Amino acid sequence: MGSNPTVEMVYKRPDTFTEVSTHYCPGCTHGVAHRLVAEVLEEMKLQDVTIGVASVGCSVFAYNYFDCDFVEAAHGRAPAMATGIKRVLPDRVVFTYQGDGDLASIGMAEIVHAAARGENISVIFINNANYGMTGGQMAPTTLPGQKTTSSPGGRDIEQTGFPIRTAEMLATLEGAGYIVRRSLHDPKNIRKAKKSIRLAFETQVRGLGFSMVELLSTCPTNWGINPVESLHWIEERMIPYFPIEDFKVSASVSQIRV
Amino acid sequence: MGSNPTVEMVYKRPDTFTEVSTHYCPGCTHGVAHRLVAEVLEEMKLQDVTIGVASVGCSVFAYNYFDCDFVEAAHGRAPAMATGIKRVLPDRVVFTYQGDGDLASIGMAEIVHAAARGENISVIFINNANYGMTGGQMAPTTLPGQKTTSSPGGRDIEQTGFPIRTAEMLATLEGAGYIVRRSLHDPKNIRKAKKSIRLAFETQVRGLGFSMVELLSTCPTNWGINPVESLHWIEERMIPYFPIEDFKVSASVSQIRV
Amino acid sequence: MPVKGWIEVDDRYCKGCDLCVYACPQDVISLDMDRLTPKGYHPAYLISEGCTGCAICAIVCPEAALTVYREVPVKRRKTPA
Amino acid sequence: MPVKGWIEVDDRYCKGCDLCVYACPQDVISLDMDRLTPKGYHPAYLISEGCTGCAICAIVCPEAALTVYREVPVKRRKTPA
Amino acid sequence: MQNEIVIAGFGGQGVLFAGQVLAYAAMDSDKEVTWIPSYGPEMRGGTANCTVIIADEEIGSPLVRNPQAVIAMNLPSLDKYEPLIVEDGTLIVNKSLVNRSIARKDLQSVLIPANEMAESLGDKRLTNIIMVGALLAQQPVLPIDAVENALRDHLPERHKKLLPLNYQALRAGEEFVKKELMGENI
Amino acid sequence: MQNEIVIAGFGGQGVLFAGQVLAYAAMDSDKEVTWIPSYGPEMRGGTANCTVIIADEEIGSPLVRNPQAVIAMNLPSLDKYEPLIVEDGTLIVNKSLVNRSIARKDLQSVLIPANEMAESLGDKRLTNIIMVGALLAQQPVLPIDAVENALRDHLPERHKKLLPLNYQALRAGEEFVKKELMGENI
Amino acid sequence: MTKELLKGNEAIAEAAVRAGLEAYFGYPITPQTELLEWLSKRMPDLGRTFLQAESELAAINMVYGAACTGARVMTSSSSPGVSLMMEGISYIAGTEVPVVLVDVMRGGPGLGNIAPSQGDYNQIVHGGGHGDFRPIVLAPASIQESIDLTVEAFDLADKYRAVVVVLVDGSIGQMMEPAELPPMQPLERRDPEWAVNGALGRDRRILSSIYIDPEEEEDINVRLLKRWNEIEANELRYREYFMENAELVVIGFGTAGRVALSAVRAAREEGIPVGLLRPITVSPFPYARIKELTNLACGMLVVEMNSGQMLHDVLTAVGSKIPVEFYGRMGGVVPFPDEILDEIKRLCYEPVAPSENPRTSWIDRLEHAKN
Amino acid sequence: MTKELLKGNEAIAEAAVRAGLEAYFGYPITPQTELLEWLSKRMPDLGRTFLQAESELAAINMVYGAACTGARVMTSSSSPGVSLMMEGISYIAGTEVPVVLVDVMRGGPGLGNIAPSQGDYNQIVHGGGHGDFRPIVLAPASIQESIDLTVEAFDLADKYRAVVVVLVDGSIGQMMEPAELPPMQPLERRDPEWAVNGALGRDRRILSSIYIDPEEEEDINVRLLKRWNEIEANELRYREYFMENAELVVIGFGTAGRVALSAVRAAREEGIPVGLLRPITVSPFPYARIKELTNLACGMLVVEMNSGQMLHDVLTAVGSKIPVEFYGRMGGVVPFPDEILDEIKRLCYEPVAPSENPRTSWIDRLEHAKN
Ligand SMILES: Cc1ncc(C[n+]2csc(CCOP(=O)(O)OP(=O)(O)O)c2C)c(N)n1
Ligand SMILES: Cc1ncc(C[n+]2csc(CCOP(=O)(O)OP(=O)(O)O)c2C)c(N)n1
Ligand code: SF4
Ligand code: SF4
Ligand code: SF4
Ligand code: SF4
Repeated sequence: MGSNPTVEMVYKRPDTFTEVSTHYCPGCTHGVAHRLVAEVLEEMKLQDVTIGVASVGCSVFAYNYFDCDFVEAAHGRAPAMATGIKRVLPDRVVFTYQGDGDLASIGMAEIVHAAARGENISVIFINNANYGMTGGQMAPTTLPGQKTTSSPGGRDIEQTGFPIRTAEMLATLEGAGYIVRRSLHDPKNIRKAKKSIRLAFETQVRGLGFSMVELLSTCPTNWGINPVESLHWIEERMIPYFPIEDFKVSASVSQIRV
Repeated sequence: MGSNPTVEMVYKRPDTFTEVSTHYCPGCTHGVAHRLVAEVLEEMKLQDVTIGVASVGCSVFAYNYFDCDFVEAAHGRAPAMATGIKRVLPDRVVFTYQGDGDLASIGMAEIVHAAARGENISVIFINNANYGMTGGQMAPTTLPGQKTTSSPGGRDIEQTGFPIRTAEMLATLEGAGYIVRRSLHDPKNIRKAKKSIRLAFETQVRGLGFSMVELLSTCPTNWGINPVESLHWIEERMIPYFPIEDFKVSASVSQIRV
Repeated sequence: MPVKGWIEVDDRYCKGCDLCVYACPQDVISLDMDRLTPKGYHPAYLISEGCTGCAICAIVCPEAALTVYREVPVKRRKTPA
Repeated sequence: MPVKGWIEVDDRYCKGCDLCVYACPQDVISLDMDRLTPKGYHPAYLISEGCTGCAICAIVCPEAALTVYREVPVKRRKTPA
Repeated sequence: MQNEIVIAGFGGQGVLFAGQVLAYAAMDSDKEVTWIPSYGPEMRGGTANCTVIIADEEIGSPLVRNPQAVIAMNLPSLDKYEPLIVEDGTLIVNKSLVNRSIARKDLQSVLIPANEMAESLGDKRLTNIIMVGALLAQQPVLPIDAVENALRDHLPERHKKLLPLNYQALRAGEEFVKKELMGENI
Repeated sequence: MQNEIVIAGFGGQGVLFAGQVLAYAAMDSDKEVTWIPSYGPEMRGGTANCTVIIADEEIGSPLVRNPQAVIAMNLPSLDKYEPLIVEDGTLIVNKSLVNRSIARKDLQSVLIPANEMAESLGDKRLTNIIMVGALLAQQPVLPIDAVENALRDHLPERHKKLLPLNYQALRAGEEFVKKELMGENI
Repeated sequence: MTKELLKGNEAIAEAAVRAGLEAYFGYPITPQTELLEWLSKRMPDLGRTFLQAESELAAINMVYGAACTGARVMTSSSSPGVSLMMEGISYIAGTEVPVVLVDVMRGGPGLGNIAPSQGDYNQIVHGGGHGDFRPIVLAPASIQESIDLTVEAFDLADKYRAVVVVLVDGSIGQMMEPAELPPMQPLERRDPEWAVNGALGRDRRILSSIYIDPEEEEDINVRLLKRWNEIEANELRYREYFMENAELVVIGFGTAGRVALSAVRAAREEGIPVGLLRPITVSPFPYARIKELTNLACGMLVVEMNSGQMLHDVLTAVGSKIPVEFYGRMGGVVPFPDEILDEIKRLCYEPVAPSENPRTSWIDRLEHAKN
Repeated sequence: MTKELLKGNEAIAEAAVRAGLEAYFGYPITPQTELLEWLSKRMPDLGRTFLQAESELAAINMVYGAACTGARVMTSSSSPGVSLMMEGISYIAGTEVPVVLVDVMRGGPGLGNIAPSQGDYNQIVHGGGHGDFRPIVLAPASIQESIDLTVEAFDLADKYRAVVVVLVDGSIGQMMEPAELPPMQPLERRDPEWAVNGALGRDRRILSSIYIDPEEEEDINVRLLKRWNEIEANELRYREYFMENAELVVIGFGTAGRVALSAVRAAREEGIPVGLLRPITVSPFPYARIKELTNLACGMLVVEMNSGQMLHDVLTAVGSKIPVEFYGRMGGVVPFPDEILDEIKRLCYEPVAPSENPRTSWIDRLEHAKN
């Protein structure tokens, strides 16, 4: 039995991306996170109603890559800025894209209160266990013993405590509708991550409150290992401390089928 | 069988208190919290090695009442200031005394990070469901529907979310050695509260990490009811939302016998 | 026969908040409507016999205004039968 | 006979990070050491037959530099027996 | 021409409202007026003062060191303000809470048992208005009916039923002083 | 008297270290010296430049618009700096990564196949030192042995074993230029 | 046109509402709190946005976000809270979006107290926030002026895409005066060509304060400076009293200005030829007018409720042409008219050396007066 | 005495260590980060306190607390981070405890960029933080000076119980120069009479910035002002170059000052009679010396890496006596010597009207130059 084949395009760069090459280091999974958000915006046709809030970190230039309206927040204040936008434009979709220094260190008060208020925004939270942009200093997510440029002897938990499990902590707040942790270290997990980003935006579109997807992401440059080794580092070092789980899926969010 | 009686003093004002009348409104249980801390400092003979950190709130003048060294922090920053002191004087006992606006609103980042670092300080956290000093505005702890001067229609959870259960949230952090909630609304609970304050200081003295006692406290003036009714209000309104529980008692802390 | 006790109220601190009055299990504390403290409050005082020196009033007092005393019977050594 | 597929790599975006190379289940992607992209990287390329168009490379690509194609056999309508 | 009135007492005596009533009356009489609560160290409770300035031209400072008239609702207020009043100024004292006579002889002063009068009118809360009535009798900075209208228009809703009583209080204060001036209150 | 040298290339070519070696040598020869990496828009990767100024008197600006000498490690650097060099200035170009000749005729310029030479010495990382040697031959801002001592004293520990090779590289660069000047490199 | 007896904080809040305030974000602080409390009732009643932020830091960044949508937005605070807004204000200025900030100043530094002060002049007019930008600063001295300038603040903010500060002290916040409120402006949804509100049917827009290329950042700075020159040319406001043939000129803004008015009036009644200049915009500052006055007057007296912050600007304008003296009260103390009157008299009788630093001599006098 | 080739940020950090730094609290930010990184290794090795704070806000309040114990403490940041410290700085000033702050300035406003700038001059010298207080501000122009002034900063902070700021721009932070580090000072535990460190065998002590009674707060303000007069009298520092018979005086601090030096030297070589004044303390500011110079020179040129912030202070000193012109680059652009040389020449040939605002003409020239 023969068959004369036709060609199908299995994957193409989403239209919600601009034709700009990113400034990210080769193999940095910030790029994967960007792509997933772009794909979700495209699938949900949200491009024209979405306002992104870039934060201060390596993703500071995120606004260059997404083909939708964008603002750039002060370090750590993206949730406050997003709140200001969402409150005056409740029918728009507002998301922040923040690193772990931005969200879990300087911006801790703003993220906790945005979640507590049940602020109807979506947060993409990149956990790469260090401050990338400034050259790899210790972050609240840096692992015990991990060497960084500001913990040259390795993170000393006696002096600086244990890493903060942000998703777990925020999940204790009533206002949170959807809070999960995902990872970008292999295709299976990337697929899961995309599904969760989709759910986060669905949560917002349905007005079901605060949503956040924490993504374990690589920083080959500052980790000092190559991009492929970095994926293993996530799997072997990060995931044991930062489990890939759903921490808060409110009753109404759990109804959503995508 | 007769007996010729002698006189015993069952209770007297602790020496760790100065001979200054407080500025608190009549019946405000800030005073009870002060007394308990003073009693614990006396029992543990810590007066000479203790440095208190007052915060900005009705307790802003706390330094007038305790007969030990004291500093006055900026609004919300008491944990940071206490950290600065404790790091250079690790053998001193350092405690902060903060209201719910101070600790759970503007000071959220500082308290979360002090707890996450396992900063070896003790925090007395007064939860009176509003901002007392500035005239009874809404606090992160204000109950749903509760009328305050900045939520005249009653706290609208749609707009401002649910109250933050601070103790529960901070208990998710590794660095926390001892975190409990107590209440000051009746003798039994006051006794429990004192025991917990004692434990908090014991935790610090033994270097077992961050300790915090959240205390449900009255604000008759801004609640607009008399001191006695205020006690009932704690029992009937606050406790159902803010349960009196131990949220974190680390293994080593649970060994402590007082 | 119950233990005998009594309280002293320090007028410099008492603010007549009523908490001790409400807490006293023997109902022997009241606010003195005929007196004003230097700060202008009606202070608490012991209205009658019956205080057992349980110090519950002191435990609830926000101003540490109370001192509580109690008579303790001195046990006599039993004489052998 | 497995489905036939192929990829296109956009040199404007590819940074030669090796992630697709490592991810490709068929091991048919490699970095082209003889070519440099405008940004100065060795871009990925399809080294041989055997790509199934599974698009796993595209899923891991941080730069959205890949387009993936596949041949689909057109099913012929069954003729009644 | 400018009138400066300080009303002082402790919280709960209606000091601030008494001042506002004067301010409303002045406004309705097309005068320039300022009302300002005075700042003291204490953040709550304790003493409560306000300064009301009534003038024909733009008012500069809302506060003055030496007011022309003072209503002292209690002893501390009397002690604080008696020395500050301008020479030959006016001083209205709530006799009910003051156990001393007035030291300065230059002042036009009245001691009035406002608490007792208020209670005899049936409501302690009228004390402040009685004092205002007395002030206006002693120093007619404003026509008394302007103050009546101010009360009518600005008494908090929940107290509207007390309006007639307030009128009475105002007149009572006025009467008392008039009699006093005629030397009848002996 | 002041010498201004710009060393430009892309990250990984040892541009910043080459500049520091000159700076150390200058310091050890009791000269005034400044070393400054130049700021570009890009926060990481891409091009890397530094400016070294060597002088006898206190140095003012650590940056100059028109340097006296430039070491261009790649084409973009050549394109950027060739026009900026002072008249009759010095230009050392890494021929290995440059496919064009030098446009300006006034310059004292050398094209040197540094990559190939480095590889023939057995280590690509020596390219930068070869270029330094060439510069010193072309414009003797510092005695070459001062640079050798600088290498000896300041080569990062982990590279100490490469010291002899670095000496060779320095001399190789110097030799190449000397020959060039004598027209021998044909 | 009916006047009402209005409290400063509430008058400013209601004026903002009527000027079309769409969103307010703020945090309680004495002596500004009544403003927030008023809006906590008013805004929801009107279906507009009121949100008590978790801090001033959050408030200024919420306002920043809301402003990026083109909405009319405002926040308010008092000195310590305003200090926390400095980074945000710099971002807003760098992003060129319109924001109105009300600062009801209190005594400092630090926690200080809650009494009226003008100690934020420098922070607001000159220094606050990193980088080169200048906010427009309006300094009303009465409740009516507070209302009028609040309304104007929004128009100026929109016109120049700038931060506009309404700078008052605690006594104006707490004081009551008869004043007339403006009519309610209908809310129209603004969509300025720069607003970020969803790229529906248009190219996407970006609002940010990053210009990673210094040359580009410099262009922005130049644009801001040229806009500032326009502002200086068009928006200068001040008021003069008794200036005809004045030989001594008193200069003061806000409450200090109106206290000075009492003193100047009293002095005139005694036949002393003194006038008053009250800057209404302290930024832009009436440099030119003050320079002019140096040709008419033979001396100046600057009065402030701080240690002489505006004094610096007056000195810049005066140069060394005529002597300038200073009288200030600090830490929450409001001067009485008689203090200023005494200063005026002193200046008329004892001559002052233009050279010496006015602050030094003042401090001696003040200390002497206090003991 | 051996010199080493040192990078600015690291030199400052090591100088602080040797000056007896007991505790450092800070947060990463370019172009200051190497300073923090250096201390993250050094301090623990020496058994001293290094802590990376969760933010600049936390850092300044940690430093505040540590300073209250009498310890030698420091924090450092760059422009946006420094803006976040304003409330804390005001508290520290109001509490009168010694703190050293290093500000490595970058281009702004807002997020701006990471290139060198002097845009924080106003925020640090004049305005930052509410209330009346003045920090001592040291502005080194070389690595050696950065080291020496950092050491001095600690002594000045202790001496005056004040905030001392070491104000440099990113290029000084990144540059390397030969310099000599001071010897290691032994750490002695300080116990000044005001320090809060446990009331063992003494009466308790309180450190706070509240003075709820305005009169009392005013007394504090007076005390701070009198202390400031002392500082102005004792701690003024500046350096002059080629000043003999200079007809034109160039004024610039930090990097702008040393770039100007190149230009002035070049001008002198061409026989142009120009000198340079480089303020080393920008607060206190050399008002008197500049006033003096107006008697010798016939014109001044202020050079800054901002829009003319120090210019304001120079104008205050000069009055209208001689013309003052301005040349600045902004947003992270560092001027080259030739730009300043051109300005010097222009001033020698075309005369300038003293009246006009120097900023306006400069902006026109700059714009013209850029296009
Ligand atoms: C107020 C302020 N403080 C500090 C900085 C410097 N800074 C820029 S990015 C960054 C950390 C970014 O790390 P993270 O949020 O983890 O994002 P990543 O770069 O790792 O993606 C810091 C501290 C700043 N720009 N502003
Ligand atoms: C930066 C700053 N913002 C706001 C204030 C005003 N303020 C003083 S106390 C207070 C709230 C206190 O409430 P809480 O912490 O609950 O303590 P309580 O008075 O209820 O005991 C506020 C907002 C301030 N002093 N500083
Ligand atoms: S520094 Fe790290 S996080 Fe930043 S772009 Fe490079 S790899 Fe990614
Ligand atoms: S206002 Fe409330 S919290 Fe404050 S003292 Fe009074 S009762 Fe206590
Ligand atoms: S509880 Fe204390 S303060 Fe209250 S009435 Fe009793 S004695 Fe007085
Ligand atoms: S994953 Fe993408 S960027 Fe990386 S090599 Fe493959 S195609 Fe290039």
